Amino acid sequence: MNDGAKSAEQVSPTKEGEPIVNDFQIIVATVNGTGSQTANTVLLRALFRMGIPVNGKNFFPSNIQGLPTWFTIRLSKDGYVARRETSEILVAFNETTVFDDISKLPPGGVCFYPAEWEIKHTRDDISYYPMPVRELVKASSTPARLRDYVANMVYVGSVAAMLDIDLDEIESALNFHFSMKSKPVQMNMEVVRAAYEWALDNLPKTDPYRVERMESEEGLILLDGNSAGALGAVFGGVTLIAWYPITPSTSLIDAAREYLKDLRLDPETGKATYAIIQAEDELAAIGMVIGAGWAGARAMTATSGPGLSLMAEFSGLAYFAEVPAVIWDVQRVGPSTGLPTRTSQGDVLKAYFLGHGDTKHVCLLPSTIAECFEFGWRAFDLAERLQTPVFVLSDLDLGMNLWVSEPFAYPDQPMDRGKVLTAEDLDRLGEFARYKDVDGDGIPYRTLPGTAHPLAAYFARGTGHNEAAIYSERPEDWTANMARLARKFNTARRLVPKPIVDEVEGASAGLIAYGTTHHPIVEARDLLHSQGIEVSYLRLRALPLEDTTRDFIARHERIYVVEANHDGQVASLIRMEYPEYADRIISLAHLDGLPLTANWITTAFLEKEEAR
Amino acid sequence: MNDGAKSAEQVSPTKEGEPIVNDFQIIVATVNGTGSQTANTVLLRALFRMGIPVNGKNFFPSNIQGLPTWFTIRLSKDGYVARRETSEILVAFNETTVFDDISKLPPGGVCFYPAEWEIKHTRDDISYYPMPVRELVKASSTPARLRDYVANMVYVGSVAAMLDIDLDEIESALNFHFSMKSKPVQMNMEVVRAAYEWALDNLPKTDPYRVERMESEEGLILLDGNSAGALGAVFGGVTLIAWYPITPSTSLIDAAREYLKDLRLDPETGKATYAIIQAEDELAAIGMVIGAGWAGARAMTATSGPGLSLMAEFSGLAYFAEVPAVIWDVQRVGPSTGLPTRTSQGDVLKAYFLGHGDTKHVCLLPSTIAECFEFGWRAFDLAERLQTPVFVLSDLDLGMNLWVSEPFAYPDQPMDRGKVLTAEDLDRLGEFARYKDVDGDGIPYRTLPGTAHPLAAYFARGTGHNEAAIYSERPEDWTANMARLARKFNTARRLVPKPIVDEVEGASAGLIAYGTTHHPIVEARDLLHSQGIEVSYLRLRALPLEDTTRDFIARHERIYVVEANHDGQVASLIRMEYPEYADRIISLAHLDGLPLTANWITTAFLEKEEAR
Amino acid sequence: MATVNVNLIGLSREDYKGRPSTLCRGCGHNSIANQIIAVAYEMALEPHRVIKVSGIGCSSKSPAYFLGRSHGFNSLHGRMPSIATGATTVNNTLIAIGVSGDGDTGSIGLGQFKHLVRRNIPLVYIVENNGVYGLTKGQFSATADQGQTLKYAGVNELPPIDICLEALAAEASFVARSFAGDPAQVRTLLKAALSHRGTAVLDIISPCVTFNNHETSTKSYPYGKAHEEPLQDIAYIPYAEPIMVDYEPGEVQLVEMFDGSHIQLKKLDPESHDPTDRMAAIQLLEEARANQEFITGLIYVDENRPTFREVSRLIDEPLVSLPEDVLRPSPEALEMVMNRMRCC
Amino acid sequence: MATVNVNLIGLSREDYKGRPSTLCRGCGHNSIANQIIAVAYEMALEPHRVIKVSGIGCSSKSPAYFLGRSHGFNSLHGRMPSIATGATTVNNTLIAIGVSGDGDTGSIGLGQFKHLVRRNIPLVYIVENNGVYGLTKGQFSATADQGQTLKYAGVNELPPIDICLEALAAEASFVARSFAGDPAQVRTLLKAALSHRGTAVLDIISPCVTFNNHETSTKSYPYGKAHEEPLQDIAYIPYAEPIMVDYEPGEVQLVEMFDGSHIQLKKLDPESHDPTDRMAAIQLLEEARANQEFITGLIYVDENRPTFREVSRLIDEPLVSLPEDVLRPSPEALEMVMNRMRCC
Ligand SMILES: Cc1ncc(C[n+]2csc(CCOP(=O)(O)OP(=O)(O)O)c2C)c(N)n1
Ligand SMILES: Cc1ncc(C[n+]2csc(CCOP(=O)(O)OP(=O)(O)O)c2C)c(N)n1
Ligand code: SF4
Ligand code: SF4
Ligand SMILES: [Mg+2]
Ligand SMILES: [Mg+2]
Repeated sequence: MNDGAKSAEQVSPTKEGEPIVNDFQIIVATVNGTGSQTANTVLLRALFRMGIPVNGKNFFPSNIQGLPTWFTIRLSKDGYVARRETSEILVAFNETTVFDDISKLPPGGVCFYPAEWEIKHTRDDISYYPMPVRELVKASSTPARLRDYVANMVYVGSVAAMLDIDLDEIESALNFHFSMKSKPVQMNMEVVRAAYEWALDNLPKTDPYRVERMESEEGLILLDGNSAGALGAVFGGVTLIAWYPITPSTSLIDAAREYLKDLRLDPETGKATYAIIQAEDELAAIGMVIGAGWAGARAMTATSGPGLSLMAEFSGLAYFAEVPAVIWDVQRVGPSTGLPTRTSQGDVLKAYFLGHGDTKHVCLLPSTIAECFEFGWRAFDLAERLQTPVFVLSDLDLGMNLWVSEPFAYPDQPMDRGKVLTAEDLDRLGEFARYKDVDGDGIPYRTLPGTAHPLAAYFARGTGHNEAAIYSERPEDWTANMARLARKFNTARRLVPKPIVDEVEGASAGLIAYGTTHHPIVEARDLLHSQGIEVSYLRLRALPLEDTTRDFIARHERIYVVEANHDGQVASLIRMEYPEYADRIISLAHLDGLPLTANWITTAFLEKEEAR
Repeated sequence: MNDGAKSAEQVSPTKEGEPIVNDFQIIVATVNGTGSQTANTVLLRALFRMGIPVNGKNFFPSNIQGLPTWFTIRLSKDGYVARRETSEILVAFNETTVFDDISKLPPGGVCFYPAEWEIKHTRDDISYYPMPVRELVKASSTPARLRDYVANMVYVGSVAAMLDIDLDEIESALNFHFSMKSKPVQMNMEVVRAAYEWALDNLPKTDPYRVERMESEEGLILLDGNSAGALGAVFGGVTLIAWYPITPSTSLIDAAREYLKDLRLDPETGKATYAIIQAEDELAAIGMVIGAGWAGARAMTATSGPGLSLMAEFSGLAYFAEVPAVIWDVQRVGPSTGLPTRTSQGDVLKAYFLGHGDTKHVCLLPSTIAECFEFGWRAFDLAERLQTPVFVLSDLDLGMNLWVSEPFAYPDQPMDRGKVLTAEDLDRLGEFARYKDVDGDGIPYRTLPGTAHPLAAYFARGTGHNEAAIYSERPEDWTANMARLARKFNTARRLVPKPIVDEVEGASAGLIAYGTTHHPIVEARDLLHSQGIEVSYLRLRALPLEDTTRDFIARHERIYVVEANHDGQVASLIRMEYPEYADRIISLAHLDGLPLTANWITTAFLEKEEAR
Repeated sequence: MATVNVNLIGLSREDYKGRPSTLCRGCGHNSIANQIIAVAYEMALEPHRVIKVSGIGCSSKSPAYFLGRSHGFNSLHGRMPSIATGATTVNNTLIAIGVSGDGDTGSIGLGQFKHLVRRNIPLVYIVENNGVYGLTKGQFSATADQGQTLKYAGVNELPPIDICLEALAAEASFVARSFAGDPAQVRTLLKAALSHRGTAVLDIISPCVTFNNHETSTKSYPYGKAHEEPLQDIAYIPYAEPIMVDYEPGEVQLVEMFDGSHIQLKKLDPESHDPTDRMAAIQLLEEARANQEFITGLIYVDENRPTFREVSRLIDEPLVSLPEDVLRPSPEALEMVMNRMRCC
Repeated sequence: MATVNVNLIGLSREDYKGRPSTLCRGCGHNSIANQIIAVAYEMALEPHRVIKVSGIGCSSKSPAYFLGRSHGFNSLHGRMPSIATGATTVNNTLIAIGVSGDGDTGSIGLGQFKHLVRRNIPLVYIVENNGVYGLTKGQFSATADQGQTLKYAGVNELPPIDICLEALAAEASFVARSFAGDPAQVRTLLKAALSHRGTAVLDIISPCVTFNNHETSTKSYPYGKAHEEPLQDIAYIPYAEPIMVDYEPGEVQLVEMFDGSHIQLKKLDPESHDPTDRMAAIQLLEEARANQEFITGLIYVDENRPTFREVSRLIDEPLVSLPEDVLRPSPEALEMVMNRMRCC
């Protein structure tokens, strides 16, 4: 999980013997199912509480117990949160991968490992820190059955000692983790402290890495994107969630369930103002969402690749019958079942075109947990305004890892329920045709079932229809309706979140990225800058594309579209959409299941630039 | 169904009063479920037997009984078979549409109608031919219960009389239709003859249209594309068909059942050498095909849009686990349920990219029934050679209408079963890795279940795997496998049917089309030629694209991609694939459920050319 | 001025009609649509409170032909249950009528059907059961009798799926069977179903007049066997009158279908069958199956089983009516959540 | 040189093993995999004649862990039946073993399951039934007991789907239930299933050691209730030993599951149950359901029901073995067809 040595990745510039502070990466190698996630997030949270910009990433296998798993914690005083290929500090807690893990350490790296393994110190360019795990745990008051579990606290304590992590912050993090229940906190802290002290007493520090408190994180929050998206949905007034479990989207629904229980029970009766339905599969899940959307509720589902494929037919129905729906696709690696626990941006083209025939969808592309929150509520406004399914394309990296963010901003506008006619409206208007373009924006008016008016009813259908929603095979009706849908899609261009542009005067090359690829881009641009190379940058936040993007492309000679898939899907989309500029679009696409890195981006970029 | 008057469509150049021979179109307007299909195909077949180039198209509603339906028969001495917007001769047999039908006749047109309707002759620029339908039928020996049915024979006889269609050929056509059973032939002929004679005796001919025997059709055949495709599959050795009924693909399976019964029962036992399974839905249908393909059989399914959407997840599995499969998509109008009985080319992009993640598929694009036959067998060779699903994208127009063709050519090469290792091979090789690129073409070797060798077994899966087909989450394994699949896709480019190019020296504009859009293109080019405009033409026959297409584009300043969908799907694909030429790609896309016409294409082309 | 009969809420029968049917004349589905109109009129249902949901098929088209003043959703093949689940969960004031076919429910939609029943979604679920795929022209559906012969599809070698037994296995709270040609019984059961609290499964045998091309069907074509075959593949559909029966509880009635085949209907005698006894209901169906009989009437009912909405402990108000201030928590609530996630 | 025990065809037990299991230690699925290995060895199955097919889930992974010398196909969630149908139809010499989970079969795959059973596809169809979704971490599946509580998912309010009853309703020709912790019975039933001609449905209760976070489950964590909750959501999985039982026909056995809940197993007494009586089988399941018991043993068998291949009247030879000259008709045959279509 450390593809380090092979590339000349940036390492912090430092003089021999000088300490390296808040600018390195820790990797914890464990076996899954052993509870190391607690230890890792406690370490991460303690660092976060010390004000140090951090990002944690979990690389876990698609099984439940017994396979190798890695967790990286990047500390970056400069605030970079992208994955870094090299980790300087290894906590080797998995005997089956230990030699491989050690081999990936850079010179000067550090290896913590259980002393009882008695491994040979084959490398003389790294520091070895053996920890007497078994002894320390045995010596603690932990009951025998839980010893395996608290064993992880040994590395928490040892690492804290050697890197200078504040023990109080470790305790605070444990308190957070165990919701302030003192017994487990004490049990764990006992081991942390023992290991901490043992390390200070017994391990002479031979490495340069250490941490220092910073002020930069003041007021910030630490959360995963799935929780953020769920919270956004809750503040978007989500009313029905229908879903079918699938990694990595499941935790979005889990979080929604928790937040809803917390925030959306009726204060008087304690009853729910929302429904959550675990469907029998994804076809049913999206069907329920569409049924609820048709009936006037804000409804959503969350899924990943295989589920997205199963939603193809229903997505086309919702598009064509014009029913609002919100679909989160937390992307993992495909084709097919692929790598269920690895991240990708491989469904963009697929979601955009989901469904047979001439179907096209609005897609939102969050990069940060703040955008997960924002798009979480905004997706409903868009879906109801446009009367169409809206896809939110997150990914495993964003959804399941912990990210630092400014606190989320409360929605800056009231809920937009779109063009819904009430009985009073119908009285006033005296007529109603469900699919008529009254306003010229392609968006028709709808009525909800239950509207007490003789004019209210219409018959929703996936078959060809005229303005009155009556079945029609007339060529004119078909083309008129499709032309209106095209107008509506153009209206969507105006309504979706605009790209964010950071343009550099005189730069001839521009980067386009979206989603989590944003984070290594930020870092890559700085790296390029440090080499005197300036590139502009546009971050897409939604599909369909709109003029900002075209204009940005127009102003640059070469546009690099950076993305984490094999086929360069968004590069393809841009070429399709802007043929006049297609020849300046260069695809930098790479997918191996790990988030892209600044190193990969700069190398790929420079290679292409040099090859010109 | 006759969008005639509105456009300045080509009408045969003729002097006032001079006869117009073998160059006009008949439209029969009836109510569905009244048996008019027999009458129409008998007329069509009689004309075909007279050696006149004909094409029949059925425009039928998506229900079973009681709604308007139209049948056009185009006669073209020059051999054009595309839909023509104008029909000169109307057989008005549907009282609910008769006025609309009449209003669409061009000046000089003809209207046959049942005399008992006593309609007003509101137009003085057309010929009215009332036929005493009820009387003639009553006078015949047909039993009362069947009178409604034989009523259609009245127009067969009347039209034959007025246009000079040979009654012997009508009788031959009836014989063909009723498989030489004399009773129904006699019953129908009696009415035909009575109407024929009545018309000759009572209707003074006031129109210029007539037919004349030609020699051009000698040896040719008349068939629908679905039957042709089915026959191709039979000669391709299809072994398992699993399907779920859906218009317009059902008749492909029906035809396959008939041909298989005829040609592929074991002569000794009378038992089947093939299996046909009506599945419970499309998900199961393609699952069965993939199960059979994995086990080593040539297996196929046929479906249309909604079924295609439901096959998304399984198509991705077959792509990634590399299982041969043949999927016919007989396209109808989408999005969603759309217009189930209208034609389109709206699934091309969708089939090409079917499945989440970076999935891409080989697609064949037949234009003619001869290609339906050829691709019917060749699809299996490609699927087994490439170990991947192969989609054959036909359409309702091609699949369900009757087309004239040269007889089909017997497959010019033995069946290519691809890279399959037997027990003997394994003995010789001493090793086997399912997903290893031994030959550098990206195509690995496979073994079939049941191969009696300890090395033969492997574990097929949709999850990430290494060369030995073992589950792997290693980034290197993932990228190596995807790179091999990309190599394989490049191999596919070399193996799929090449485009057919008709290039005109010095032409600056080229047309690209595929499928049934070919037919109006042929005519449109002649029309343009007659105006002194020469355009080159490339007809795509498969995806992925290959160099012929690129080179063709490179040699022309403007490329018009003509297709029957809303979004210009293949134009988009070409822009994606050849960004260097994207700006010369102009999309001429139109979809209203009717086949494109030469008139629409030339008008659209000239508009764009003039707008330059 | 002619007087128009109106019901309790002042609506005429006309107000409950839909668009003109485009189904074949004589199709059982039309008869069922008419009974729905009659019952809705008689029960004085408020049209705006009714939703009509369906899948795809001739049967699934029929909601367009009744209750034109009610919202309808003609969705996807086999997927009506999920649409109904979504809509009724968010609006419990709606009276939901679902119409499906035997292909729609028994083949592609079997999974959704069973899971809807299991959830006891409040819905009158009508299966217009004709044993064939009407709209795609005569293939066997999963409810076709074993051994039955159709011209198009040959002999059906597979055992039929029994919609009622399937519903019972999924713990349905209301299961009834009827015959489209017995309007009185259809109306009675429809009324019962509309009064039921959860899912009411109504399996209605609904003959298809068109795919009447039984091998042995010489009767409808007096012209004799010689003509029969060729006359069939030509899409000629003779107009047919609907099949009608009238018989008493306890009786067995032999009905000739359009295709010349026969089905045996047996009307449940309320005296001898206790519809609250699940095991008895299953036994009844099993025995009927063995005797190739179709039991009609109310087979099983359990008025106590709670609906999905009830077990989900939702607020009484329909969720769609909740105002923004209920749906969107306050800024303070967000601040509270943020505080929990804060660094320091 | 150590002697290795070999079976009738000269293979050792080792030859029937698969790759090392990546399932949790103590998972019932591992135990079932071991019984499959044992039975295949004892029955001297030729590995190359066996195919292993599965859907997606912990259960569906397990074919990788047995019979490494047999072809396997780990397909899509809920879609194993269609893969099996395709493969066995074209090659009737194969012995097909399908492994699925309760989510895989009872939720997403219910339709395919029922239709496979209806077709009587020759396949040993094992449902490794744990009442939860293991691989996606502990949601209720459709077979979870009504009223059961799981930490993750709360209380299950829906009635369970009974795999055996569902199979019977679809006219299964072999239905049995067992318990992963009763290896002897599992082996016996596996042997019977492998000898059966059509679909043999084996519903095996197979405890999930990991999602053992029952509210009332204080037992596994002696540290007491106070710690229990926080210790659970941290993905720490204590190693567990498989649950094992041993009891006699006719007996009722109360088994404590990892989550502290109990299930009641009742072993069928062959003396008192006639497995060829369909109605008796249904009654048995219904009664067991009412008593919250799990009947184990052979519940129903019908050796006479023909398989899909049989009713389809296919040639005896496997279709995959047919040579090109059988598969591709001659040029003369094409000429004949062309002649029929010719103009003149
Ligand atoms: C996904 C999908 N597959 C296939 C079809 C084609 N189709 C339309 S209706 C139908 C069968 C309808 O049969 P049934 O439900 O019994 O209704 P009936 O017409 O007999 O009333 C089929 C297969 C479709 N519309 N969608
Ligand atoms: C289409 C699709 N949806 C969801 C998933 C995610 N998924 C994987 S396994 C599983 C459930 C497995 O449960 P079960 O079949 O009971 O097997 P178990 O793990 O309990 O043995 C789910 C929902 C998937 N792989 N594919
Ligand atoms: S085809 Fe059959 S089911 Fe369809 S409308 Fe006609 S009679 Fe009814
Ligand atoms: S999670 Fe449960 S079902 Fe999955 S391997 Fe572990 S114990 Fe078995
Ligand atoms: Mg039907
Ligand atoms: Mg399970």
